[in-house]
Formats: sequence, structure tokens, C-alpha cells
Amino acid sequence: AELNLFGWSEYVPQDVLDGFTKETGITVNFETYASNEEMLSKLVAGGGNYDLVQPSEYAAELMIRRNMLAKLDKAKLPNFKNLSPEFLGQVHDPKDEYTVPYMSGTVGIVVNTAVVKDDIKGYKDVFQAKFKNRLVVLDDNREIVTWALYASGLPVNEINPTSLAKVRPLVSEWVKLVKVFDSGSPKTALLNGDVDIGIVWSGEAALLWKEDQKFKYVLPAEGAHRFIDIFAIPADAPHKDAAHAFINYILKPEVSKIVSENFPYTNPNLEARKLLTPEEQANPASYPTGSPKLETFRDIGKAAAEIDQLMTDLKSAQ
Amino acid sequence: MPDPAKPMIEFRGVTKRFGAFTAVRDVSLTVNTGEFLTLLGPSGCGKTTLLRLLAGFETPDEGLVLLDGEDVSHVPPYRRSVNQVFQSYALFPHMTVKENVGFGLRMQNIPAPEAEARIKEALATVSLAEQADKLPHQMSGGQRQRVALARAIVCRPKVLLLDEPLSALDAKLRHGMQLELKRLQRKLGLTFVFVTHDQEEALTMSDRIAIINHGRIEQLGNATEIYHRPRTPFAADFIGQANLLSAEIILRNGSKATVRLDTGLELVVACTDLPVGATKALVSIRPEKIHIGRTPAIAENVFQAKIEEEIFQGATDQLRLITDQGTRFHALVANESATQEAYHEGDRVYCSLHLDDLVIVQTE
Amino acid sequence: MPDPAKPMIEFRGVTKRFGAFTAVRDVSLTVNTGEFLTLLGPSGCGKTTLLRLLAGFETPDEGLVLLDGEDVSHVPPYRRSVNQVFQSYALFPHMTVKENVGFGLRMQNIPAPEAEARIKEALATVSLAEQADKLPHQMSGGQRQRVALARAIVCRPKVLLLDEPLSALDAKLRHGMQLELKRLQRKLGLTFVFVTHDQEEALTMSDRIAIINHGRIEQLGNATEIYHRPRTPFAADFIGQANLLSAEIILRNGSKATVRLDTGLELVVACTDLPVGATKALVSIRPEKIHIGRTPAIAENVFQAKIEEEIFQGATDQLRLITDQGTRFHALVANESATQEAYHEGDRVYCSLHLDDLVIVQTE
Amino acid sequence: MPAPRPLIPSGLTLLNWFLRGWTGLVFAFLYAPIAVLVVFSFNSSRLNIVWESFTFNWYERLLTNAPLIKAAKNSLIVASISTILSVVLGTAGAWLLHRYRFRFSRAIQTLVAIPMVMPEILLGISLLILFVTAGLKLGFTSVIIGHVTFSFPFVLVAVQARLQGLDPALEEAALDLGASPLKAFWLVIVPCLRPAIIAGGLMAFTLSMDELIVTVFVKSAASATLPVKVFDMARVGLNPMLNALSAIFIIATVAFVLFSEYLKKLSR
Amino acid sequence: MHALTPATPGVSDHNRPGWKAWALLMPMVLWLLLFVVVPGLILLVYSFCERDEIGGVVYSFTWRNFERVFDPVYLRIFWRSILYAGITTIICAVVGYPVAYYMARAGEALRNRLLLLVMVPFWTSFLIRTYAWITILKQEGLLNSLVQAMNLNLGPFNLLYTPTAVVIGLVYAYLPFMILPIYGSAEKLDNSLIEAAYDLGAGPVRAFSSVIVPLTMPGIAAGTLLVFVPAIGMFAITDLMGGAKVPMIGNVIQNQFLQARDWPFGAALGVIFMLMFVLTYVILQRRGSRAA
Ligand SMILES: Nc1ncnc2c1ncn2[C@@H]1O[C@H](COP(=O)(O)OP(=O)(O)OP(=O)(O)O)[C@@H](O)[C@H]1O
Ligand SMILES: Nc1ncnc2c1ncn2[C@@H]1O[C@H](COP(=O)(O)OP(=O)(O)OP(=O)(O)O)[C@@H](O)[C@H]1O
Ligand SMILES: NCCCCNCCCN
Ligand SMILES: [Mg+2]
Ligand SMILES: [Mg+2]
Repeated sequence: AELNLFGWSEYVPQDVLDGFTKETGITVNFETYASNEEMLSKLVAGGGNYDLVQPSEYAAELMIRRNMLAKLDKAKLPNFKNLSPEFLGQVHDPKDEYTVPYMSGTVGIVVNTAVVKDDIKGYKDVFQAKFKNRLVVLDDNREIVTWALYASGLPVNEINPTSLAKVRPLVSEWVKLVKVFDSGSPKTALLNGDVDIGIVWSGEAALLWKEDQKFKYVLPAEGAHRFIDIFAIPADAPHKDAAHAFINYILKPEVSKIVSENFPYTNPNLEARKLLTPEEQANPASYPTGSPKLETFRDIGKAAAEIDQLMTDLKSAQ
Repeated sequence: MPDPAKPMIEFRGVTKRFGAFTAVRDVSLTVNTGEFLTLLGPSGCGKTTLLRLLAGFETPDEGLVLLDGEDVSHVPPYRRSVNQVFQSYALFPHMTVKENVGFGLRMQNIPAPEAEARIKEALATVSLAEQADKLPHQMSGGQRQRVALARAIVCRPKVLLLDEPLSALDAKLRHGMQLELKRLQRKLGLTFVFVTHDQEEALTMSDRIAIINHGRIEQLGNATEIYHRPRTPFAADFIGQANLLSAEIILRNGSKATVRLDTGLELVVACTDLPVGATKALVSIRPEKIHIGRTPAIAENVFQAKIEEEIFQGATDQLRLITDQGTRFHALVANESATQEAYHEGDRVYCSLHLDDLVIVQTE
Repeated sequence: MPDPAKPMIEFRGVTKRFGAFTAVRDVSLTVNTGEFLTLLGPSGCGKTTLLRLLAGFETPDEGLVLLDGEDVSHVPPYRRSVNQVFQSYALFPHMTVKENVGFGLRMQNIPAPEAEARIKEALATVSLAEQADKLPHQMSGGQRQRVALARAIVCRPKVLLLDEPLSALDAKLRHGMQLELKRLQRKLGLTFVFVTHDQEEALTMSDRIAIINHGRIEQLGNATEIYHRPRTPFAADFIGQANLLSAEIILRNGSKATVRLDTGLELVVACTDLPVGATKALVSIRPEKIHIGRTPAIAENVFQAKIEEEIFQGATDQLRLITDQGTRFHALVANESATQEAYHEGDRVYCSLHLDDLVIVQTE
Repeated sequence: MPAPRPLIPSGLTLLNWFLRGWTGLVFAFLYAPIAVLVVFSFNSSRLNIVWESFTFNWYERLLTNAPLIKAAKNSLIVASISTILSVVLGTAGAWLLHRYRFRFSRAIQTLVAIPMVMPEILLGISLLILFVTAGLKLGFTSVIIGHVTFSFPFVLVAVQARLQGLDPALEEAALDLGASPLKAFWLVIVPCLRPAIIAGGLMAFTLSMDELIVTVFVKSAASATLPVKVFDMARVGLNPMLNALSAIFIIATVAFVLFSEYLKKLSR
Repeated sequence: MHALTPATPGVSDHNRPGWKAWALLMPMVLWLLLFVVVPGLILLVYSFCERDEIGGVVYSFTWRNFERVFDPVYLRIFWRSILYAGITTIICAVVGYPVAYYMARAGEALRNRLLLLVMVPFWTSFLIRTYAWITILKQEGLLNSLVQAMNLNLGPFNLLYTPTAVVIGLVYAYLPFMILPIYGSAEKLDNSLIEAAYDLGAGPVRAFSSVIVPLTMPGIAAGTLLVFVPAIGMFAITDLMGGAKVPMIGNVIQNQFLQARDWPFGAALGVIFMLMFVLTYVILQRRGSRAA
């Protein structure tokens, strides 16, 4: 038997795939993408025969609305119970009919405290003229615009031409300060010493912290994005049983633990969290403390294209 | 043995055009089995094109090409028993000499032992037995040309086309190869169509020579005819060296006539080639026919001249002469030696010219 | 006017190797200003390599090359006042005839009007004035070669190197160009180093000839020396045609000696070139020196022979003879004509040979 | 006919030195990153950032990484087949276009150039749409079609450049000696074109080995090539296992070249 | 010598294709029709369509996508891409030419070895090579360590994530595609032509500019095509080595398909992009065949 898995790059450890094959005899063909949009493109074009995909919450919302996902057979997912209710019943799938949370995380600020002595609290502290060419940020247009919306006190899930026009000068200024745009591996520029501050996925930040505790993770005071990456089965998936088996396998605490060890995002699997070492549990990027202002993304329809044009325009205007 | 009376090759009114340019115009020509025909003419006159029509690389725009009695105008080259030695050798650069020579045999599926023997023989013929395993680029120009020759003769075609096959050889080797080719042709009774720009070679080797100019056959005949009786000024001038002199016919007297050159010098010629109404003529005199002496010899034409220049040519000396009337000639004499008197620049000498050695090549 | 006494070119013990192969070995040679030197030798003997050493494309492995008294062994080609006519023409395909010819002048930054005039003149010299705007690929081989010539002479170098500059021309044109070149050389007082494989050309044009074999100079001398007094069998055989006969010295008698050929035929030779202890000799006889007649002529050597074959060569007939003893010769006679008796295959004739026309080329 | 004279004439010493030195520098440039990745393939640190200590660990892990090995195998299969197809298509096409005056020669020539100028993403997407519409299942076939489409023009162009210098009398000589046009092509023309075919084939192989974007679109999960896998693994930073893989590739190639040259020498 | 006079020019009879020649040409023609023309038409159709919310194509006719292509934003990006690709091409030509020339003049064994050695680095995936470059160019990378170790009083160089890094990456990626075609035409170059130039007094520089370059123009032209075109479309190197700061046209097209999910607009950009090249190519081809 076979399973065609289409997932995020650097998100599913090879050991887990091997373990699944060993246990079930199902070979896994693993293909990756670097953004939800890339995944959607391939799905729309067709021909992929994917059994399992890993969209983020807002992409899942869209896919559900467009009937692109198959309903899950909960009977085949006994391990579903291990999940924390905190990540269930979310707006994108209020009844948890289509999706199973895989990992969650935040987008926040990493500061190399060995170099930067300022107290960085939010976006405005990051985008200062003195940090010109010392910054790495995600190469993700919606993320960047979202930060500007937070910084301007505007709603981040209701984007329209007016709100975009409002944040345009701010983003324009920010773009000029950045040295590297990178969503694949933003940690690299920080580790290499090419930059000192970054706005990155929390998992990346957690890895940096693991490497050297001089890399401090800060959730912006103005508000931050909390994403939930989920598992879902495309409506036309040829191997739905294998897909269920894989989801169930991942939900096993000892398996989920391996994922967390490799990619220290926020693990929604409570049983798995218990198996982590105290240091891992104390990693401030993986499990932030306090009560930061966090929001998930909603599908914004055509505004996505407008954001894209805005960013292209501003970047190329330099 | 092929039948020497039957024509092996026949061109019937063949014309070949390249776009607006006519390379071969209305050529009719028959070559007998076992004959050695040479095509002679200036560069670009259409010699190679004639060979290509025979080999099958070009089809005539008008007329027919017959090989051994059969119309082959539309038979592809690989189905004609004709082989060619290419002007550019066209050796296959990736094959050894042996493989090159054996290529045609391989195409004919000749069994290996026989092929081996024939290759050996062909290479021996061109004195390259030792070089069988070399690649073409390891050989000098002359050696390559000989390989091309061997490659063509090894197939024993009915007709062999040779496009300047000896041009890259030095005189020494060239003479040897000329003899060898001639011998081979006789022995195997092959029909040769030979292209050369070396007139001596043409005269030496051919049964017949076709003088080509601007795609037309100007004259066709055996070597002595061509040499001694050129029909046109072009033929006279192109073959050997000729003193071409234009003259006015001033007197006819039975079988002889007297002509006057532009300078006033008068000469006696035979009437044979002089049509009745003609008033002007172009006279050709071969330099070696002008007898030079300290004293006048017995001949129809005797006049005095001064030696302007003497040019050593090896076996002969070339003399450039000017007559008292101002006509310039050149003449050939055997070079100075134990038995031969020497002539020098500035000497005054007598020139004698026999009636029959003045050839009328054009009249008006 | 250059000083004709001063050497323009000097090779001092020059050796050039390509890998393990020695193309030029220990050549020493002086060419005077205004001299016309011809290099003559079989293909691959090193002629082109010698020119390349002069032009600066190769550096000698041993020895020195001097130009006008200055050691240029390591001066790059573009700083030498030497121009070359390449064996392969080497015309720039992307430039018109005019641009090709003008290239050298452009490199010398000659002002346009002067350049224009000189190009015109050079093209007129090679009779190509009309073709100035053609591209090389639009011309025939012969025309290209003349462009190459014009391109070299237009620069008026002290030394002009000509690598087979006339090989692509038919006999007619070739004769014309030979005269033209010679005139040019005299007029401008240039030093010419000329390569040819045409011996007649070499004999006609050169002040001196160097016979090269296997990278060595075999003989150096003027045309008559080279032709009449070859020093080695190679030189005798390579230039003109020669009957080379090996003989035993059987009698010395004052200034003469008698030698016996392998077949038994005995001939009288002059002792001049016979060293005292020698017992064997190689004798060279030029075919045109053998006098043929129906009656014996007065000469040191007279013998009878039969004509085996007669080959028509245009101005001359070549006769292949066999003496009663079985020695094979070839001889040249003027061709049959009004004043010349004809000889035919099978005829028995008398051969007469003057003492001085037998040349000793090697002794043992 | 002068003897072939390769190389720059010995009289131009300075030029010789310049060219040799420059070529050396450029090769240093070409191989600098290769040297780096070979060195780091023995670095114990997972991050390609500083030298820690020597290890064979990555090679060991590489050999047990089945998907990566499979992808490498896929890549070799795809590159070999598409190189062969490209060489056949490109050589035959170049020959026919050179040899005959077809009515649409120029149009075909322009068409050939299009895949070379087409951004890969467009080729990938449009081929994918074509395949999906035509109902062709994605897999090796679709990947190979994609690769051949953009790589055979390179062979064609290289071979065409070579043909321009080829003496047409060669083919005629073969025909004259009794070879049919097909035999003449195979026995005479192809060997004469070898250098260009090799250069073109090398380009085709290289393009295929390195092609990512078209493959991403037209592959199936089972036919993923090495670049696709590498991209999955490496877009988040360098993985020393990949260094090890590259090192093995390059060393194997160089060894292969030396070995085949050795064989050639033996057979002479 | 005769070998050097070209065969008679023009169309000879055996240049007229028979049915067999047509039959042999068919596979290539079919391939081109099927896998180049048809996909091209698909893109053309798409470029006049609209997108739906998820990124699917809605078949309704509009000029909007083309209007957008000519928005100054994209024109500026086009221009910038041409600039980068142009610089890259020039550097590749300047750097690669002597190498190609040297290879072409080298002995046959060395020549083949060098030919292979030029290609081998490119059998590692381009990402791996690019990361290796990052290791060299980064702030605390090999280049700066080297400079420091040699006490050169230079640097440290801040190269990574700058336009210089992008150009280095591009030059590295495309250099072989410049070298190979130039090698191809230089290999055929008749040595005696160069020698003739020297002989007539041209120094190396003038011989190069007035004889060698014009005669190897086909190779330079082919190399330019093979470097310039893909360099314009390249996006990964600008992202990885340039820090994704300034988008190139390749990034924009890529983004329409993989981020913005606006396929019709991406197709329109692609159509214009390809049209630009086909036109340039046809013009170059015309000029080339006229010059020949
Ligand atoms: N394919 C062709 N297209 C146009 N013109 C041609 C073609 N082939 C030959 N010609 C022209 O036809 C004429 C005769 O050419 P051909 O090759 O037969 O000459 P040739 O007598 O062999 O000359 P050479 O002695 O120089 O070899 C030349 O003027 C040539 O330019
Ligand atoms: N670059 C080279 N490498 C190796 N051998 C060479 C090289 N150049 C010349 N030779 C060899 O040196 C010898 C002399 O060559 P060269 O070109 O001087 O001969 P040539 O006398 O001009 O002959 P031809 O009359 O055929 O032109 C030849 O045997 C040739 O093969
Ligand atoms: N390398 C894996 C990163 C996964 C991040 N997913 C977040 C998506 C939010 N748009
Ligand atoms: Mg010809
Ligand atoms: Mg030579």
C-alpha cells in the first residue's frame, strides 16, 4: 500500500515516516511545499493524487468551503483524544469534521541579545533605522502586512483597499530596512551573523534558542499571528484509509514527541507534551508564557492578490 | 573485358542550372568503355558539376545521362557503379586508412578475407601499404589524396571519376602516380573521367581531352589534336603556351596565304583552315615550334629577333623575343649543355617557322 | 634601397621540435637583402615550419633567428616587419577583399587616403581591382589566393614569406603571377622566401634554392647549380626528372673514368666529383641530355636502345628506352612537328651522352 | 594541406600564459563551492556554519536514507533516458534541418528555440495542464517528456553549430561508395559530429540532473528526482547529508572519467 | 588546399527532402507541436481569463491581465531583470571567453577533460551549490576568514544578500552555458586566421577584437541566448543569495502561480516575456543568416 503525503518542508521528520512504514507496511511518498499557496496551486492544477495535505488554518477554511476536503472518519482516529481542546473547534472547522491539528505556532521576534542591547517589545522597536540591514523577516506577504496592521491598530482579518492604503507607507519604510526575506530558514541568517533581529516562525526561534540562549524570543506587544497547521484529506484522495492510519499514527504521543524534538513548535498533543524534557517544555518560543495577544488567520479572498501586488510594488520600488 | 566499342557514358544535351547560373550548358558527350577522358578547363567552368551529374549528386535540368546504355538521370548515387575521387579527398576522419579504403567493400558486403586482400592491393598500388592504420589527420596532403584514390579504385567500378586526384602531390610523386593510374586503367579496362588543371598531365594521360569553358565543351579530341590543332583561341591559349597573334589576310596563293600582323611582320600560313571569305585571322604558334639559330634555317617563315629575356626552366630555357618589327614572341629552347649552344639576353638570332606550325584558330 | 650585401635573414643552428618529432634540424642559412630564396622539398619536410619560425609563430628550440641583424627569436609576430602569404590563404571571412587587404595598413594606422591608394594598387597588381567588395566565400580558389598575396604585399614588409602562393592557379594564370611577383620583388627590392612544390616554378623564379629534406637543408645554390650539379641523390631525384644509375668504377684515366652499370653498360664520366678511394658511384643523367638520333652522334658515350614507350607531353615527348644491355632510361625529345623527326614505340635509336652531362651524386 | 596545428603558436608566449592562468582561476571559481561542500560533508556539525570535527556520520546516514537514494536513482534514470532521447531528437533534427531545405525550416528553427527561452514554471504548469487534460498519469513518462522538451534544443543547437563546418563531400563520398543515406548518416556523419553530440549530451544531462521546477509539476510522488528531494530537504538550510551525496557524485564522475580514459588507453 | 575551398554553395538536388526525410523530421515536429505549441496555446488562452478565489481559471475573456503587465511596477521589474541578466551575461562572456578559447586550442585529450570538468559541478543540485556559496560569502564565512588570515587589511566584505552576491550566483550558475557554445565555435576557428592577424601587425588585443571575436560571434550569440534568457527568468538565486529583497520577473511569474494564485496574470506575464524573446531571436537569426 501507499500514501502520498503533501506536507510542509522541514515539518515532518523522516524518522516518523520510516516508523510509520515499519509499523503498517505502507510506503510514504513525501512531497513538500513552502507555502499554503504553493500547495493550493498544485491541488488546483490536479494530477497530484495526494492522500494527505497539511494546510494552515486559513487555507483549510477555504478548502472546506470549496468542498476540496473529505470528511474524516473519527472511528479510525482513536488517538484524536490526545489533542488539547485549546486547538479544537476553531473557526475554520468548528465541528472538527475535516481537520486534525498537527502543530501550532506563533510568529514573533528573535533578538540576538549579544549584539542588540535595546529592549525589543514590538514591531515598531524592530523596524528602526538603526537596524537597517540587520533584519531578517519571513518572505511572506500576508505576514508582513499583518504586522503593519497590528502596528497601526487595524484588524488583521478584514483586509480591504482602505486598510491596505493606510499601512502602505509603513510597510514601504520597513521593506527598506530588511536585509533578508526568508521563510524557509530564517534562522540561518541569524546564526551566520548576517543579521541580529528577525521576525520568524516560533519553531525557528525555538531551534535558535536551543543552539544558543542569546537568541531571545519576543511576542510583539501589538499582537501576533498564531497559526495552526492541520492534517486533512483531499476529497479525491486515492488512499483514504492509509491517510487515516497516518493521522492516527502521528497522534500517538511517542510519535508526536519525535516531531516536537525535531521541530519545536507548539505541540497540540497533550500526551506528547508530557514526554518532552523540561528544557523543551521551557523553551519560550515553543510554549510562550504570559497572555500575549494572539489571533489565527481567516481566509481573506481576493485581498490576498491585493496584498501580493502591494508587496511586489514596494519591494521593487527600492 | 568490357566492349570498347560500346559507349559507357553518354551525356545527351545535358544542362544544369544553379538558380540563375548555368553551370553546364547543353553538353553532349560519349565516353567509350575503357576510355580515359580528361576534362580540362579553368576554375569554375563546370568540371566538377559534370562529374557530379555522373555520380548522381545532381540531376540534369535538361537532357539525359546514360551509364552503360541505361538512363540514370534519376538513379541515386549509391546505386550507380561509379566511384569518385573527391577534389577535397572527403576521407572519413574517424576511420583509419584501412577502414576508409574498405568502406565501399563493406557496403557491398564483400566477405572479410577478400576485402582484406583487395584493400592491401589497393594500398600497395598507391604505395601506402605501411600506413594502413593511420588516421587521415596523421597524414600529409599527398598521402591523403592517395588514400582517396585507393578508396575509389578498390571498388572496381565500371566508371571512375577523378577530380584533380593528383593536385596535392609533388612532381616526383605525381609522375609516379600518373603512370600507376594509367597502368591500372589499362589493366582493369576501366573507364576514367579525369579532371585536372595540369595541362601536361592531361596531355600525357588521356585518350581524349574535353576542353571546357563556361559550361560548354569547346573542343574534344585526342592530345595531339588538342595541342597541335586547337580550334578556338581559348583552346589554343589554355593548353600549353601559345603565341596568339591577330593578323590580316593580305594574299591567297593556292594552298598558302600571306598574313600581316599588326606590327607589319608578314607570315605565310596554310589555307586549310581559312574559309573563303575571311579577311582576318588569329594565328597560334607554339613556342617550341619557333626554331632559333645563329643562321637562318630553311623554312617558309624566317625573320630576325632580339632576345629580351632568358628564363631558366630546368630542361628548357624560355626566350622572350622581339622581332625587328616589334612583335613579341616567346620560344623554348633546350637548355645550355655540353651539346647545346647557349643563348643570352641581348643576342640577335634567326627564327624559322614552318608553314604547318602556324595554326589558324579563328577567322572573321 | 636596401643594401644587398647585408644579410636580411639569418638562421643560426635552428632546431624546432614538436614533441618527439624534429621538424627542423640544425638549419643555418643566410638570405641577403633583396634576394629571392625558394624552399623546395617534399610534403612534411619542414618548409612551413621554417617560415613560421621567421614569422614568429614558433620559437626555435635551439639556435637563433636574426632579422636584419637583430635576434628576433622571441619577438612576437606582430612586431616583425615580415608578412606571410599563407598556404591556406587565411583570408578573414567576415571582411571584404578590400578590408582584408587593408587590414595590415589599419594595424599600422596608415591614414585612409594613403591606405586606399595602396589597396587599389595591390589589387591591380593581382588583377582583382574589380572584386574589391566581394567576400572571400564569393570567390574561386585562385582569386582567394591572389587576395592573400595582395594582403601581404600591400604592407611592404622587409621580408615576404610566400607559402605555396600560386598553387591554386591554373598554369595560365600561374605564369602571369610568377612574372608579376618577380617584377614586384625587383622593383621594391624585397626579400622573398618562397615555398613551392612546383620545381619549374622554383627554377624559374629563384635567386637561390634550398632543397629541404627531413628538416635539413640538403643543398643550397642557384637554379642551374641545383639542376645541373645536384649534390645528393635526393636532390638529383627531386628536381626535374633524373635517371639515377648505380655504377661501379672500373677504370680511371686522367680526368676521365669509366663506370659499369649493373646491366653491364659502360659509360665514361668526368673525374671531378670522384674522390680518390671511391669504388662505387651513383650517376644522374637528365632525360633531356640524352640525344636521340637515327645515327650515332659525336660524344663520349654512344649506345643503342629501343623505344619502349612514347608519352606525349605537349611541347616534348617522353621516351622510355631500354638499352641492349637492359638498362632503362627515359629521355625527352621535342615533339613531332614540321621540322622534327618523329620517334615511335619499337624504333631502335642511337643515344649519345656528353661526358659533362653525367653527374656523380654519391660515391662509396 | 598543412598539418593540423593545435594550440596557440609557441611564438605567443605571453598570451599562452595569460590564457592558462585565467582558465586556472575560473576553474578555481567553479570548484570553490564544490570544495566547500566536500569539506563540510565530513563536518560533524549539522549546521554548515563552523568546522567542528571530522566524521563519516553523514555518509553513513546517507546510505541508510532510502528516499534520498531512490531519488538519486530516479534522477540518473530520468537524466539518462532524457539525454538519450534529446541526443537522438536533437542530432537527427539538426542534421535534417541542415541537410535539407524544408519548407518550414525557419519556423521549426524558431519553435526549437522556444523551450530554451520559456521560463521553467510556465513550461511546468502548461505541461501539467496538458497531461491532466489528456489524462496522462504523471510519472516517469511525464517527467522525461518535460526534460526532453527543454534539453533537446541544446543538443540541436550544439550539433548545428558543428555541422556548419562539416565538409558536405563526406556524405557524398559515403553515398558514392554505396552507402544508403541512412548508413551514410550513421557510419559517417554521426562519428564526425561526435564532439558536438558529446557537448550537447553533456548539457542535456546537466540540465536534467539539475532541473527542479518543471519536475515539481509533472512528477508523481514515485518519480521525484534528486533536485526535488534536495529542495525539500535543503530549502531550510544545508544538510551535510546532501553535501555527502554531492561529494559522492562528483568523485564518482571524476573516477568514471579517469577510468574510461584508462580503458581507452588500454584499447589503443 | 582544395580541402579548404568550400564546396560549391547553394541548393543542390540532394538537398530537396524526399518523403523519407519528412518522415524522419516528423518526430521532432510532432514533439514540438505537442509539447511546445500546445502548452504555449494553453498559456495564451489562460492569459485572457480570470481567476477564481482559490486560484482556478475562469474562462471569461478579459484584457485586464495584459493591462496589468504594462503597469509601471512590472515594467520596472522587467527592466531590472534585464539589467541583472545583462550584467551577468557580460561577465559570463568576459570571464568565460578566454576559458572557452583556451579549451578549444588545447590538445584533444585535455580539451575533453576540461569540457567535462566544466559541467561536473552542475551535477550537484543547484541549491547545494548555492548554499555552499552562502558558506563562502556570509559575514563569518570562508572568504572573510581567508582575507583576515592573510592580514590583507581588507574587508570584512559584506557580500551576502547584496546585488553583488546575486550576480556572483548568477554568473556561477550560467558560466558553463556561455563557455560551451563559445568553445564550439572557437574550436572550429582556423588558427591561420589568427596568425594572419598577428602577421599583419595586429597585437593580441586588436587581433582579438577585429578577427577572433567577429569569427566566434555565433558562439557568443548562442552563449548570450543561453545565459541571458534563463538569467532573466531566474528567481531562486535572487531569493537565496539576494535575500529576496528585490523581485525579478522570474519571481513575479513564480509568485503568480505559487503565492498569489493568479494564473491568468502569470500566464500573461509569461506570454509577453516569451514574445520578447522570440522576437529578439528571430531578429538575431535574420541578421545572422544575412551575415553568413
Ligand atoms: N550548388 C551550387 N549553387 C550555385 N552555384 C554553383 C553550385 N555548384 C556549382 N556552382 C557554380 O557552378 C560553376 C561550376 O562549378 P564547378 O564546381 O563545376 O567548377 P569546376 O570546373 O570544378 O572548378 P574548379 O576547377 O575550381 O574545381 C561555378 O561557377 C560554381 O560557382
Ligand atoms: N604543431 C605540430 N605538432 C606536431 N607536428 C607538427 C606540428 N607542426 C608541424 N608538424 C610536423 O612537422 C613536419 C613539418 O611540417 P611542415 O608543415 O613544416 O611541412 P611542409 O614542408 O610545409 O609540408 P607541406 O608541403 O605538406 O606543406 C610535418 O611532418 C608535420 O607533421
Ligand atoms: N517549515 C515549516 C514551517 C511551517 C509554518 N507554517 C505556518 C503557516 C502560516 N502561514
Ligand atoms: Mg572542381
Ligand atoms: Mg607547408
